[in-house]
Amino acid sequence: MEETSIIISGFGGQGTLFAGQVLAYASMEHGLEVTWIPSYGPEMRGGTAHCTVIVSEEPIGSPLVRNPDVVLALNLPSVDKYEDIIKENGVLVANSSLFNRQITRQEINSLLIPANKIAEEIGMSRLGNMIMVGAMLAMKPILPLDVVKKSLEEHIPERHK
Amino acid sequence: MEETSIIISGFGGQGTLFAGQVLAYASMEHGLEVTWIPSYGPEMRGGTAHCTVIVSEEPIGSPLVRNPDVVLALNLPSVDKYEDIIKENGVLVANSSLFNRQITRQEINSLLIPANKIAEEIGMSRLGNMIMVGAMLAMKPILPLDVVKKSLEEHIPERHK
Amino acid sequence: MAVTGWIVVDDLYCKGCGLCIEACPQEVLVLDKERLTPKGYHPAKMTQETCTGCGICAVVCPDAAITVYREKPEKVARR
Amino acid sequence: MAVTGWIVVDDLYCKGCGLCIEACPQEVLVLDKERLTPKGYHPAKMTQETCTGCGICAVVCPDAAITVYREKPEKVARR
Amino acid sequence: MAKELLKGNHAFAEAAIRAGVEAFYGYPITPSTEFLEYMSARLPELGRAFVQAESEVSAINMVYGAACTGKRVMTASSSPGISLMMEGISYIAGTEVPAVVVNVMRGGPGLGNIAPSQGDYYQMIKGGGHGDYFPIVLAPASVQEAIDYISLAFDLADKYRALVHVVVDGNMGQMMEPAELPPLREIPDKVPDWAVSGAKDRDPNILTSIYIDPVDEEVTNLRLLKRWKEIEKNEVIYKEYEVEDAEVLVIGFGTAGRVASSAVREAREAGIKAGLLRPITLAPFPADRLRELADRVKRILVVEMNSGMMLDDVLRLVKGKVPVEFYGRMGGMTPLPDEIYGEIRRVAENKGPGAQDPREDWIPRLEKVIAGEK
Amino acid sequence: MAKELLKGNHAFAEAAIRAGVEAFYGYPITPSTEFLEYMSARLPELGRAFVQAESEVSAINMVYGAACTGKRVMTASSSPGISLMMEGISYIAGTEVPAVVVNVMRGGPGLGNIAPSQGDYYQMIKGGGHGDYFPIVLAPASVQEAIDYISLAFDLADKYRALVHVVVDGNMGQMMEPAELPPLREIPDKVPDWAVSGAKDRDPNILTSIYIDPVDEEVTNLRLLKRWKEIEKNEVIYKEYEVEDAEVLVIGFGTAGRVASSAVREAREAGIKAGLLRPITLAPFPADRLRELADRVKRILVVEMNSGMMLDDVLRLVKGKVPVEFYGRMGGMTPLPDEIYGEIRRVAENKGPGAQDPREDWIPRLEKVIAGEK
Amino acid sequence: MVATTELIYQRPESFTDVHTHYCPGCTHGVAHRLIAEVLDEMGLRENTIGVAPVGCSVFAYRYFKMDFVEAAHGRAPAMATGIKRVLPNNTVFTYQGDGDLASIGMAEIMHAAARGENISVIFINNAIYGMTGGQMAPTTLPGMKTTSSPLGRDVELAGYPIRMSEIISNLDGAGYVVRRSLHNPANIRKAKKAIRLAFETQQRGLGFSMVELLSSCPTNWKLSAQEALDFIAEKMVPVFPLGDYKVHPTLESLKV
Amino acid sequence: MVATTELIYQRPESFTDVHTHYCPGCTHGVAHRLIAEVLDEMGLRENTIGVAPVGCSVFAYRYFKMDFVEAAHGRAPAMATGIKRVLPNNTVFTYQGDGDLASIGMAEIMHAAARGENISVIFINNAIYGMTGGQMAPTTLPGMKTTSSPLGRDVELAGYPIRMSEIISNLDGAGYVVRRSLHNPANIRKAKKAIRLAFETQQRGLGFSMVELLSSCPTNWKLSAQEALDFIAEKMVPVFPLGDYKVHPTLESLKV
Ligand SMILES: Cc1ncc(C[n+]2csc(CCOP(=O)(O)OP(=O)(O)O)c2C)c(N)n1
Ligand SMILES: Cc1ncc(C[n+]2csc(CCOP(=O)(O)OP(=O)(O)O)c2C)c(N)n1
Ligand code: SF4
Ligand code: SF4
Ligand code: SF4
Ligand code: SF4
Repeated sequence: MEETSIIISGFGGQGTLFAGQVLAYASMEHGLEVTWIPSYGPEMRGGTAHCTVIVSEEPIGSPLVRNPDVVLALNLPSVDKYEDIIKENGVLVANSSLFNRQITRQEINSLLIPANKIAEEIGMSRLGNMIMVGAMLAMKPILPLDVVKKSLEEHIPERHK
Repeated sequence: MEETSIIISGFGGQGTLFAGQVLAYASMEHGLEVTWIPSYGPEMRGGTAHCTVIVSEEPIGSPLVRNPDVVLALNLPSVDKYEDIIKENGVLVANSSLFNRQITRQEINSLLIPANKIAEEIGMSRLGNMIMVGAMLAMKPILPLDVVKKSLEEHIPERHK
Repeated sequence: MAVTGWIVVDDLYCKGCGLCIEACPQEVLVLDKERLTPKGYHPAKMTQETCTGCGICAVVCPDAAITVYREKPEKVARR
Repeated sequence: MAVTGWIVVDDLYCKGCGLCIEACPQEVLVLDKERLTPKGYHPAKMTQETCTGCGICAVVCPDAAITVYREKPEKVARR
Repeated sequence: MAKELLKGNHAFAEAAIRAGVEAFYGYPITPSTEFLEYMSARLPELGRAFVQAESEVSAINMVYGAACTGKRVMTASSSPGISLMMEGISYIAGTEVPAVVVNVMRGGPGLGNIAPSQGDYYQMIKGGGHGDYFPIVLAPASVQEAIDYISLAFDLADKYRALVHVVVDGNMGQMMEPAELPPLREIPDKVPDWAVSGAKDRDPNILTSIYIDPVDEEVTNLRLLKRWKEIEKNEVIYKEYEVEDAEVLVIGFGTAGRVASSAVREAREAGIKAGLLRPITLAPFPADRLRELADRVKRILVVEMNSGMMLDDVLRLVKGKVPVEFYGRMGGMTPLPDEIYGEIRRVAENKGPGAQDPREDWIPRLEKVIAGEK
Repeated sequence: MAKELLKGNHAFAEAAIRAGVEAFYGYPITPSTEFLEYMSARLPELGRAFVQAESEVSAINMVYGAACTGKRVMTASSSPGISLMMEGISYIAGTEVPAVVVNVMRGGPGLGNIAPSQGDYYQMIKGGGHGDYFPIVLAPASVQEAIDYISLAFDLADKYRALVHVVVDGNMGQMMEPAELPPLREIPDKVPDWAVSGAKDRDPNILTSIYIDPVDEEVTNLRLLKRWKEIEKNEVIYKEYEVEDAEVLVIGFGTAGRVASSAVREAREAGIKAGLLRPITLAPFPADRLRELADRVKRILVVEMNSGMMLDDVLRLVKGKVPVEFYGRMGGMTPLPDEIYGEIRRVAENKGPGAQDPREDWIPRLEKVIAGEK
Repeated sequence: MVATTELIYQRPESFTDVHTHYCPGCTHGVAHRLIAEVLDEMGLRENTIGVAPVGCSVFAYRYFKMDFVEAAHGRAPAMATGIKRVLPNNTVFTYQGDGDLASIGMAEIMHAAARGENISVIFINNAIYGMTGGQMAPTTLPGMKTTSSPLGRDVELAGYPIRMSEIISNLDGAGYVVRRSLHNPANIRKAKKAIRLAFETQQRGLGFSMVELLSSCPTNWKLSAQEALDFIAEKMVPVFPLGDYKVHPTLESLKV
Repeated sequence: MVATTELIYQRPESFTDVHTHYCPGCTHGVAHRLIAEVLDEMGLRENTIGVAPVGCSVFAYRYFKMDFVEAAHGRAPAMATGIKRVLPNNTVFTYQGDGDLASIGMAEIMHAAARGENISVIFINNAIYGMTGGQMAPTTLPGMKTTSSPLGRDVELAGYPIRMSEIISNLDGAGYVVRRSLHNPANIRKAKKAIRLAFETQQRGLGFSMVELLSSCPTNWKLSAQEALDFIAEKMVPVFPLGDYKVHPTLESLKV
């Protein structure tokens, strides 16, 4: 498997950074090289937070990417921001709970899932972010699901259990 | 006349810097190039104060000199410090009021005068420094005496008149 | 006749912090859960007619989002 | 018999500032105009025998130049 | 120990702790704040010293004080905070006491922003403080390297009674990577003989940077300079990729150098003979190695996250043997692999002599890039 | 006006007053203190602003404030004080407001001493502050030059909304020379349109150095860089002596350059074809002129009162065309004409290739000199 | 009978139309509003130059419709001094947080007050570093948890809260120094009056003026907007007593 | 009857044999002597680390027979903090002039006191900058002529003298803060007692201690040594009242 670049983006409170960390931990456990880098700065600035995760079998040069292979967009601004820059044949997973518009780019593989709704249904309203990760893995199996599950369980903050 | 370098050195209170300034003013009035540079730093450090005056017909490069043409030594430490570095055939004028030893170097023109004593005799005890300058000019007439007199009168602080 | 007043909350500024709601002595304010401001907040809105136009909500609003009006009875000037 | 004292002024430190002279209640100190210290000051010195060894001079001396002694009468212990 | 997924600033701080740092004095500033926050939790529980100083001016002078005791001490800050430390840094250098200063660089000048940058190269390498002094400057490019070289920083500081700067950019401080931490070192209880500790059964130790007689100061300057020459001989560190047969030599440090390695790989895949020299000691600079390579390669491309600072050192050392070109991003922008790859291609094909100042050709190119990104 | 015998620091201050400085904010430090003392007497009587600040940190930020009003403002200090100004200086540069900073350099690093030095070259020229900025740096070598170039400093500051440093050493601040002061200039009462003065009948003016979005910061950095390139084109100043047929080119600035002129004269008298290039703008450096001369001369000798800082710039520009040698005194020592003359003789006879780092040959020579002076 | 509509309150003239970046419920906004209202009432907008600090209020200049400069962290009083000395007829004020004013800027504020600079200082005491994510401030309460005092401020190691108003009132150059709070309508009204008096002090050349405002930081205190106001009333006021610490005699007579 | 010789006073152990560079009659020397005497009496010489300032006392380390460091101008309290935190069992003191402590070092002294650092500060208030040749200090008296206030300190432009002891006594971290004078034997004795108490404060871990000493600068005041002492008594004491500004309860009971 060659290098895969993933951007996860959403509102401050949606756990985008955490979702990326779960993937990073899982990749490490799975013996892969990985980098995780957030958009940083005073949270209070509000707006969207995002992180970039790069997973690879070789040592990773750039922790940043211009055209990601995969984007998890947890809100509309994120869809607007990233839809156009996803790599050809890349993957876009978008959270349709927070908007209702179509994905215009055709040559990318896009999936709309009502992550918030699903999360509430299974009684874990805070885990919309992980629903998205799951959906992504289904489309692009860069990691075994159970490895990701395991790292989620190990790293989820007490208060969210 | 080519460049003449003069060092005037003595205790803090002896007016060594002022004597140098009088020479500098006079040189300027007389249409010569001149630089005056003091040993600077917190007076309170005590010890000796000295200044270097360079007089010349051409623009002056270095305001400092290693082997001066002329030295006015107002106290013993100054004689000790400068006797050896005066240029060959240079001039040393020393204030014998504050010490009694011979000048060892023979090939320089040295003059011992009891400047303090003379100054007191003529009732200007503060002007020992100028007595020395006068003596120097007698030995090395780089400036007309009256020009120096004039600049002395113009620049002497009120309280010393 | 009781003096009555009303307020206008500007969506551009309101962040739905709720301080006006806590402060209002008439308890006529709530957050509008139906609506989102352009910045993504549920803005404050009036629920009843009993606002006195006292302006306390405006005094506590950190975002100067509230404009307060009051209706005052008045005699018609004679010709 | 009056207690008597004396002081020793160390030329290495004394700067002839004269503060001890002003401070001495017995007025037994002066600057020694005859002598210059290695640093070129006229040091303080005692002029009379009436020093009580009170140590005030040492208290005011900025240069810790003064050592103060006092002579004390004393009975000879019996064998 | 096994690898853990570590956040840059936390890893740097823990690495310092493992290396035996006994005191951290600092002041919060993005993007280095987590460094201080981590220390505020860890050091007290280890019974070591932590003080959130009232300012960076105070912080560096606290460091100065602790350094005089011979204990391992450090501070960490970011660009504006580092500027406030310049007087203290010059004092530390002038007093010849060991200390480690970490600069997590951000965009400047002035308040600028909190994004990653390499714009403090001059300040850190040439001495932003007054007078003649020579800090050792380490520029790691991954969390693991940072861990390793922060330990080294303390060893070098002690070995040469020197000031050691570790410079990283905001990316490094904020990113997470798998890395391995060394075991916790024993803290040696013997005090260096020059340190202050109370003059018991020995003559007093005086630590000062004042040499009021210029003759003494000159001797001191000379001592510092000769020590620096020693350091230049002994302590140069750099990493290389594919330089053996390289025709285009890319030179970059820290994140810029790391990103460049992706671009070099891409270039090789495209059949371009590119290689990378990534200095880890920016001071002492790998001068001899660069001179050797300059005799072999056809062209050099310097990549930085500033307006061309290390570039000056490269130009000085290459002495015009081969054309040197420059590509930089500024103000908190990080160049991406495709940009650098594009530059490598361009340089590989360029047969021109190269401008007197490589920045002259670069400015219009960068303007295009910026326009393109808008 | 006729020549007067003027003391450096006083002349500099009066020159600034004649040039229309409306505010001086500073803090005492030897050897620049007379500058502040003079201002404390003159400015109030002219109804202009003088504040003895609580520190250099505060002083430079007062300067920053006044600079934002578009009025002519300055400070003067010496090495350690300048180090404390580095953050403020970077802010001034980043906000693009005009200001003049005079550094009367003394021996360092650290507290060092109060004797004349040129050890702050890096700090003043390369930017001792954080981030990418480019101060203009003027280095006069006589009281008259200082008077002339301090006036120029204000004009350049206004012309480019730039930070201008004037660097002299302690000798210059303390010496007296005959010199002529210009007449007192009218203070223009029109406010620059970018300055803050109260937003009456216009949109508010905002002056800041924060560009939180790296894209904006990069554009700002680029603007500063391009402005600098303009300055490099327009504002280079230098003096030359006997360079026409020179085989040995001596390069030195300030007092070192001035002393060198005596040595060059001596050398010429002794039949040695020596010449002197004395940069007055250290930044922008007379690069083109140096390149031309490097094509003509046989050897170059750089003379400084530091451990070899301008030397690096010379090496970068000469690109190995001719051997470059170095002679420096440090720590407050001023080289004397005979020393430099001796060096010129030596260099004139030396046919060797010259070391990679000229300082390597110089260190042992300096050690001999020091031993000899003891 | 007809009825007329009376405008009781509207957004001040001295504000721009920009949505602030402050967190919901943060009383930085209230402090901003009061300043704007006072400058409106005194008709000073076009004459005023503001000095923004480094802190959450770093962008204050976006929200006030007047000339503004952005100071280095802690140096606002020095910058304001530099401005006021060359523009004595302009109204100059600084707006500073507690890290800015009481920590890194301690020397600058003390000396501006000692010099009696005719500037007005609005000092936002929220007991924490907001912008950088909640580190300890000199004003942090004993035992209070912050990101740089994770176990709560240990006074043995990290020292005690600094009461700036009390301290600055010791300086002869200070003309008006008071502490107010923003935690409820009554106190907000008092705060506004104080801000008015601070600017009156400057107008009359009575020296340095400072209004310390106890302010909330819901985000870093990890409280709701309303809980944060209660925290001020219950926890902060006891440590930072509200009151007048220095009032120039001329002001006492003043009716505003 | 025989008589025995009693040694009433001799130069303290804690002094070296070096002639000081201070001007004749400068009471820096008295302050030095008192510190040395106290350290002798407490047997602390071998345990003490001194921090010299930048000022006339820059060379203090030449005169004390103990470990010493030389701080940057104004930063002695920060440097002392850095030392004390890693060597808590050593006695650490700073010696600072009024320019050093009250001007450039204002932030460092205030925060060292606020943190309750267990260090002792000897603060020499001579109302002027001695080392640099007599410029105005924050403590310069109104109307007093200095080389940077040639017409006398104009309080309108240059502000008012700062009374550091009063100010620092407001900080909860301070355990002992007093002002004494060196102008006559009685006051010198009181000053010594205060210095003793400052070091006792540190020994007992009672927090920050500072002794402010009114001291003479004959050279820059342009007075004789004795006139300078009279100047302290007549001109300085009224502006800087002698007294105890903060005394930790534990100390009151202490007999020294
Ligand atoms: C020299 C310098 N040091 C540190 C910082 C980082 N910094 C920015 S704001 C701030 C403190 C903010 O706290 P405060 O002043 O209380 O204002 P608030 O954000 O709470 O309103 C710090 C430490 C900086 N920008 N510059
Ligand atoms: C950063 C810095 N600024 C200024 C100076 C110059 N300087 C040395 S001592 C001093 C003030 C001395 O006055 P004070 O602290 O009152 O001590 P005193 O000499 O009166 O004993 C100054 C301004 C310096 N050395 N470093
Ligand atoms: S007080 Fe001390 S220094 Fe002064 S004269 Fe007396 S002994 Fe000498
Ligand atoms: S001990 Fe007392 S009496 Fe004797 S000299 Fe000293 S002060 Fe005078
Ligand atoms: S972080 Fe705190 S102070 Fe800053 S805006 Fe948010 S609530 Fe206000
Ligand atoms: S200058 Fe003043 S303070 Fe300094 S040593 Fe002389 S008298 Fe004392």
